[in-house]
Amino acid sequence: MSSRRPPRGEYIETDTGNKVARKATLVGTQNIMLGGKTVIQPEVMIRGDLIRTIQASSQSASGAAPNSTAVSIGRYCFLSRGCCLRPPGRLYKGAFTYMPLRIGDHVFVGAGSVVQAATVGSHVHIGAKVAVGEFAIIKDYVRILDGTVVPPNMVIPSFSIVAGQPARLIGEVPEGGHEAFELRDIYKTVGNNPQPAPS
Amino acid sequence: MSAPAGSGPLPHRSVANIRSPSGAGHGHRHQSGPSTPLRPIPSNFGSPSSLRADEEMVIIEFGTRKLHVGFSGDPAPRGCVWFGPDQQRRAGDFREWQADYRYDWKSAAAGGLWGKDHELWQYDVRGFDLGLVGDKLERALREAFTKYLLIDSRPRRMVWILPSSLPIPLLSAALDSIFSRFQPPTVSLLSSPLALAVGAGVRSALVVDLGWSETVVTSVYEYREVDSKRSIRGGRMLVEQTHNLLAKHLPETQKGSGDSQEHILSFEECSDIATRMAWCKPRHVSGPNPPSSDTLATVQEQDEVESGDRPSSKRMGSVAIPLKSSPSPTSLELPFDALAEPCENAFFDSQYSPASFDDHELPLPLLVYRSLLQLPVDVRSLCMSRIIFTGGCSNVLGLRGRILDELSQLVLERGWDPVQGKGVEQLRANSKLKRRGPRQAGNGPPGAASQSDDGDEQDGVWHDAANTVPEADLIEEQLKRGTDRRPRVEGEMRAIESLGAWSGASLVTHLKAPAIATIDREVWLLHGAAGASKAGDVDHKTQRQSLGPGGLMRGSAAGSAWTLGVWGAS
Amino acid sequence: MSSKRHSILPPAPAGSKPPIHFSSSITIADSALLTGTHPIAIHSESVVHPRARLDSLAGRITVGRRCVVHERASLGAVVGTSGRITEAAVTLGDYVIVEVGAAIEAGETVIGEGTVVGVGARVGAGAVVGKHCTLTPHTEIAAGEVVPDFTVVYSNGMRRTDKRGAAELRNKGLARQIDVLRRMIPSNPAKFA
Amino acid sequence: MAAPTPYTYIQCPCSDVSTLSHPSDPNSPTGTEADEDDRTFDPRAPRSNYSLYPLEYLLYCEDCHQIRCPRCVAEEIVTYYCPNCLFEVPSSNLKSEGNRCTRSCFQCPVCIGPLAVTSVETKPDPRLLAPDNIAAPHSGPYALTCSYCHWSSTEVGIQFEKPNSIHAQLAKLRNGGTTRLTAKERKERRRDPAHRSATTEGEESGEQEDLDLETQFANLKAFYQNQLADPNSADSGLAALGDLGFSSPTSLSRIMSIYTGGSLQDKKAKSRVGAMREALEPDEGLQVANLDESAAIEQLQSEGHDGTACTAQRVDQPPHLGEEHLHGRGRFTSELRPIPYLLRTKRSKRCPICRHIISKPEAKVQTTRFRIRLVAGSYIPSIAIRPLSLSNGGGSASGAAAVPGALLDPLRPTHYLLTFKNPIFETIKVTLGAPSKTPGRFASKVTVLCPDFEIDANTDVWDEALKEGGGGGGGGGERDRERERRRRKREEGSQSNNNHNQLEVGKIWERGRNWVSIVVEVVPASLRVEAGDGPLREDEDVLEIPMFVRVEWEGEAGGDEVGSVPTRDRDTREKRELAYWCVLGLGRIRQS
Repeated sequence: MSSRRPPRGEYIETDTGNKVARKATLVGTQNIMLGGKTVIQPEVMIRGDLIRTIQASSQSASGAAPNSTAVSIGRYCFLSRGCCLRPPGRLYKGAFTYMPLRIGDHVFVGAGSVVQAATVGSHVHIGAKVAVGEFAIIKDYVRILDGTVVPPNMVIPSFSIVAGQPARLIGEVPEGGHEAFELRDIYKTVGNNPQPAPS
Repeated sequence: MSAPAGSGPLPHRSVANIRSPSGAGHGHRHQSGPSTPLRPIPSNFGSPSSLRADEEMVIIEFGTRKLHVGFSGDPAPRGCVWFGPDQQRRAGDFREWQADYRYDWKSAAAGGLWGKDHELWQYDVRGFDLGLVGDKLERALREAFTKYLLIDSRPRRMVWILPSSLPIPLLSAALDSIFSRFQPPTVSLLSSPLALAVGAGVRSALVVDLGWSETVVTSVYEYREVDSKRSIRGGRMLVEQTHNLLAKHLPETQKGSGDSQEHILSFEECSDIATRMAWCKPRHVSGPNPPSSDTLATVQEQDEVESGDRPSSKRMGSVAIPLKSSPSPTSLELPFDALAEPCENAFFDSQYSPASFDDHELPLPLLVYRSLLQLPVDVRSLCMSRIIFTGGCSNVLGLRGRILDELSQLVLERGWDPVQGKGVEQLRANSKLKRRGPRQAGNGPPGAASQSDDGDEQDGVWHDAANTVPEADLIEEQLKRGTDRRPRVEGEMRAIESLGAWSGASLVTHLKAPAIATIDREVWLLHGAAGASKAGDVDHKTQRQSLGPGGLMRGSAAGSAWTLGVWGAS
Repeated sequence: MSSKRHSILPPAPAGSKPPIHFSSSITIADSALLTGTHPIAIHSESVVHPRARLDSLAGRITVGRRCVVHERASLGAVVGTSGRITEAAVTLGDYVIVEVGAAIEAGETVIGEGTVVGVGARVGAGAVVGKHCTLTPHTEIAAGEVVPDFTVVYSNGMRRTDKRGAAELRNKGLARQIDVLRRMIPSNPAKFA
Repeated sequence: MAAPTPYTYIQCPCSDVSTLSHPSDPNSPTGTEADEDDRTFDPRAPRSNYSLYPLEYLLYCEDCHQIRCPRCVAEEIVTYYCPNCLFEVPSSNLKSEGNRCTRSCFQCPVCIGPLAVTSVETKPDPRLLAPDNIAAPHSGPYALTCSYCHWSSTEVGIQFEKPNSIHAQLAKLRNGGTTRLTAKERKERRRDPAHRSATTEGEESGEQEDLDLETQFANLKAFYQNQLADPNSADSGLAALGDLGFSSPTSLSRIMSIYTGGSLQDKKAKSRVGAMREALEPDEGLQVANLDESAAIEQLQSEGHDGTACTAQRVDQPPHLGEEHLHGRGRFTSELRPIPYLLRTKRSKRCPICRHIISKPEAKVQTTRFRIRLVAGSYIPSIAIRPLSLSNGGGSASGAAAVPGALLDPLRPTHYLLTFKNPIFETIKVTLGAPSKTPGRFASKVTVLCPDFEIDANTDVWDEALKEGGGGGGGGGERDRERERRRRKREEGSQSNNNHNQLEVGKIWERGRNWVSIVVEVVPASLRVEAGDGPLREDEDVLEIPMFVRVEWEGEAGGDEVGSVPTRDRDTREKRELAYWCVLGLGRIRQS
């Protein structure tokens, strides 16, 4: 991580309140957008280098192009230890290209999960050891239980609870369950001077 | 959760409003005037199309292991909900989906409960929590409503298709739960054999229901259940047998504790294998061509003959069956023939002499034969050529053919009775004589039913067959004079396909014929099963008569005579 | 669970730089980890993503032509019972994709041509996976197991045969993907020499 | 999820056995007291699983001041939509088109994953090729392929000309690719006499295919209808209808006549009988069964176990109208068909008693907002459970319990901290009642040290939340202060617990703005199974405490309107009370 701050503590805390673990691997940081107040735990990996190549013959692979965002993450997201975010790739008009991965606010990604979705909405809980296949579309208020394999191109509508290999709808998020997706509190529990979780 | 909730949110759902327009509605639909008060039928299901539009009738077919649910008028149910352990968990309990979760079937199966958690109910209601039946039913129905029917909880009239042998405590438990939780204005009860007959387009039939907990043979004559016999040889036994087969072939190392009672494999796995792999050998033929072929050839494809005497030697080779629930996962190599054993043991037990069986465990061919034997001649001749196989086990490959085959063999060996026997011979000998079939069989002997009911053998029937009443002919004449002069198929052994009880009921309700019994929500909540005019003490015929009022009942105020139909009797 | 072992990779014996045989046309991120003592061979046009781990401690590692080894995939990760097998190689045929966090344990383990080892899947020591197989994410192939060609392993170990016959096309697609990756991933073979 | 402890479940009063119209049979095999008297409620009685809900599943009616659970709300459907293409489906379509997506959304019959339309010509790997580009260069034929298990509709011999409106195309296709006539086409076919004779010949040669379900149903329906409307019928169709009707007195009398010498016979009955006859041929819906399944048996032998569909796959299959009447339909994997996505719904919920809406989502499929959402969580106190570590005497035991998820030692007294948080803006009085011994086979001792207490109103936290500028949980700063306070307390506790001043009966452990913590002492039972009874059942090792909670407070008279912020001005007060059973799952007991 490139940061001017004097190294102190396990996390680098940016001006926008992001807490990025020093042990996290962010490749191609210039193509990774963080919305703020997002926690990135150690051993998290984000592949910002896999940017969109519009033309097969395009030279924009340098990634210098300003508009080329590979991974964008909203506010109050929580990327647990060892998870991996990477843009999905596919053949397009005969050529291979990666497409950006967009993640909304209050998205929790469990430990050891791999996310290659096209979009992940807001208030989404992705459990531990989940594999989200390429170009999956996950809407808001979705809960993905641990160990789920979301197949490529799957669309998961709002308020779904999915699980299984491959993922299938196993329930709906009840009306009273919306607040549980809030990640403000857990945001406070990590960082260089963490506070204990509220009971 | 109580009455105020149920009392229809929408005024037009109230009984009075439904009934009065309905009469008119029919007036329009059929160019004749409104029906005489004597004929209450339309008021039962009839409702102005306007009303139908916004409120379909929900038809539910009850099975021991699953519910079929859909709308009246559809050719098939919209959804099917199975009962299982996963359904019996608390809301929000998704453990079954956790990677590390393994359903502990052994503890669930302990105490002879192997597979019981996949059943809605057991017919033996002793020491059985009826409230639980209600709960299971409610949850299953909710799932069906939200997942398949996509309807909300506004009150809808329901039609239930039930096995006619359903014990009344179970029925009333079900009614309690549904009436208090779903507020259907009415629930109409239909017996599955009748629905099946309608679903096959016949008025009489011999319904062989190869069900889960038992096999029931019901003879339906002119839309009436004349007689019904049952045997415990059903799906459960088949699965048990499958388990025993697999357990037998497991290597010793896998057997675990020598306790023969306890199961080595999970019910889920065994039932899965049973439905996938179980098949039934054709009757192994001794001597010349099975005469059955001749009987059937007239109606059926010649294949029947082949299936009759195909050399079973062809069945070689073995099948690999993966087992996960065994102590250590393994794959079992079984000779293909072995997979026919469970079916053999469960339904035939041919190694024992017919005499050695109790009435409740008759092998199926014998069961069918007996029930045919007990029928009066005319009824029998109709039924034997309208055999409907249904129930889960009718899917076992070859089973239906085998049963029919053995049945015809039995008939050949024993005949119905001397005279009838000859008649059959002649029929076989000379196809021209077939014309005689109908007329002869048509002669309904009086009192045959009563005779046949007290299970006494050919003798009784034979006597009746002798003195036939001419008057019965009139009906046949009527038939002849009717639109269609083709005679009814009679006296031949013949199996026909039914759309199934659910579709049959869908037809019935669509045609707005009355159900056997219709129960009003208010009345039920007031009186419960006690409110029904007990038909228990009266025999079939008079009981059916009591259905007249039964038909009326819906319109009538609380307290008037109404019944639970056949179920009242059990 | 496979995922357990790939989330906490076994520590690589420090220091030892394995002898390498790289084709000139390969792409290997310099954050890839190559450890062990036995030789590591990577054939033409194959791509090794950042943080991929190739550990030849137990035996030689051979990566065929036009393979893609994704980040955190681990080839030849030392098995619990390491040392038991004297020569414990890992061999990938051509056009093999080893997805993110997949682990292929050492021990004469073979992955056939055109096979995809899904995200977080684990192939046990000495397993032989046939050609054009698909191991869906989190699949476990037990040590020594043999998976016939064109097998799809899905939903916790269920198996079926891939009847699409899309091998050609897939390989073409893979080639295109590699074209792109070569431009994206700064390659630094020299580092490992 | 229930698996990880601790957890809290609440029983909606509507499911209280005593309130149900007909209480269940007392001598249930489970032998629980639950049914005998509804005072102590057994969470392990099989019925309990149907009445217990996590707090978030419960709603609340502000007018009846009562909890509402999924079982006791009246639902109304707001929107129908396809979960795959997220298109809204007008309710009118449901009657005609049925309950599944009729566009091109299908699930894999093998693995239930989503199917993508791909061109067969250049069989592309779905993994590399997204569905939205198939339209691009190459043209048909197309197939449905699964990007997870790589199943392809070509495996069952199904291909499509067009990449869109697959549903319509599929309806005309049988597995194996043979086209199937729609009901309409069949009719025309039948009318055409030449064709008819052809088919009859066909029948002789046995090649005439059986009716498929749909057609048989249509034929039967038509047959019955024109039987009923038959002009020869002496009486109106209705009468004949009556005859079709089981149990109609007339048909009954006729039947009687056969058995009782026709005393009841009347002319009309007979004439009507004439009107109704049976279906006699396929066109009328009669289908003679072909019992020869030898072919299928051969197939079963050749294809073996792998060639057959497993239970789950068969269950997921939609009803098979297209196929001819075939027993054991969908037995082979070659008979599986792509599964059109079942539609889903958005539902609003009403209180069944007062008919007020208590939950109403916005109609648009894509929005997640709710117009009304009265969740129980904002009306009844939440209960948080935390093991309490006291390093006294058996410190090791309770210390172990302090680690969440750790096993409880049998017969080792352990303490738990129950924290009740008051969500409403009035002070509430809470009264707890718990049996001294948990019901069920393994009775653990339970002592609630402080069974009744008051919790202050929620007001301050609300302001905090507003400052925080966020809906939902909010109140961070407040929480921190509480946490500080609690940590301090804990320290004090651990120091001063030699003279148990914290564990005094009747004393609450600690209190905050709108919350109170009390201590519960449990002595877990030993799980030793007696020789007689069966093995340990699933979850029988979880220590579950049934607890009866009574909440009393004073609120404004008259139900305050839609939710969140009730008016502070307190004019007329009225006493309110809410009482319900809940279940506290503390943890699993170590099996000796």
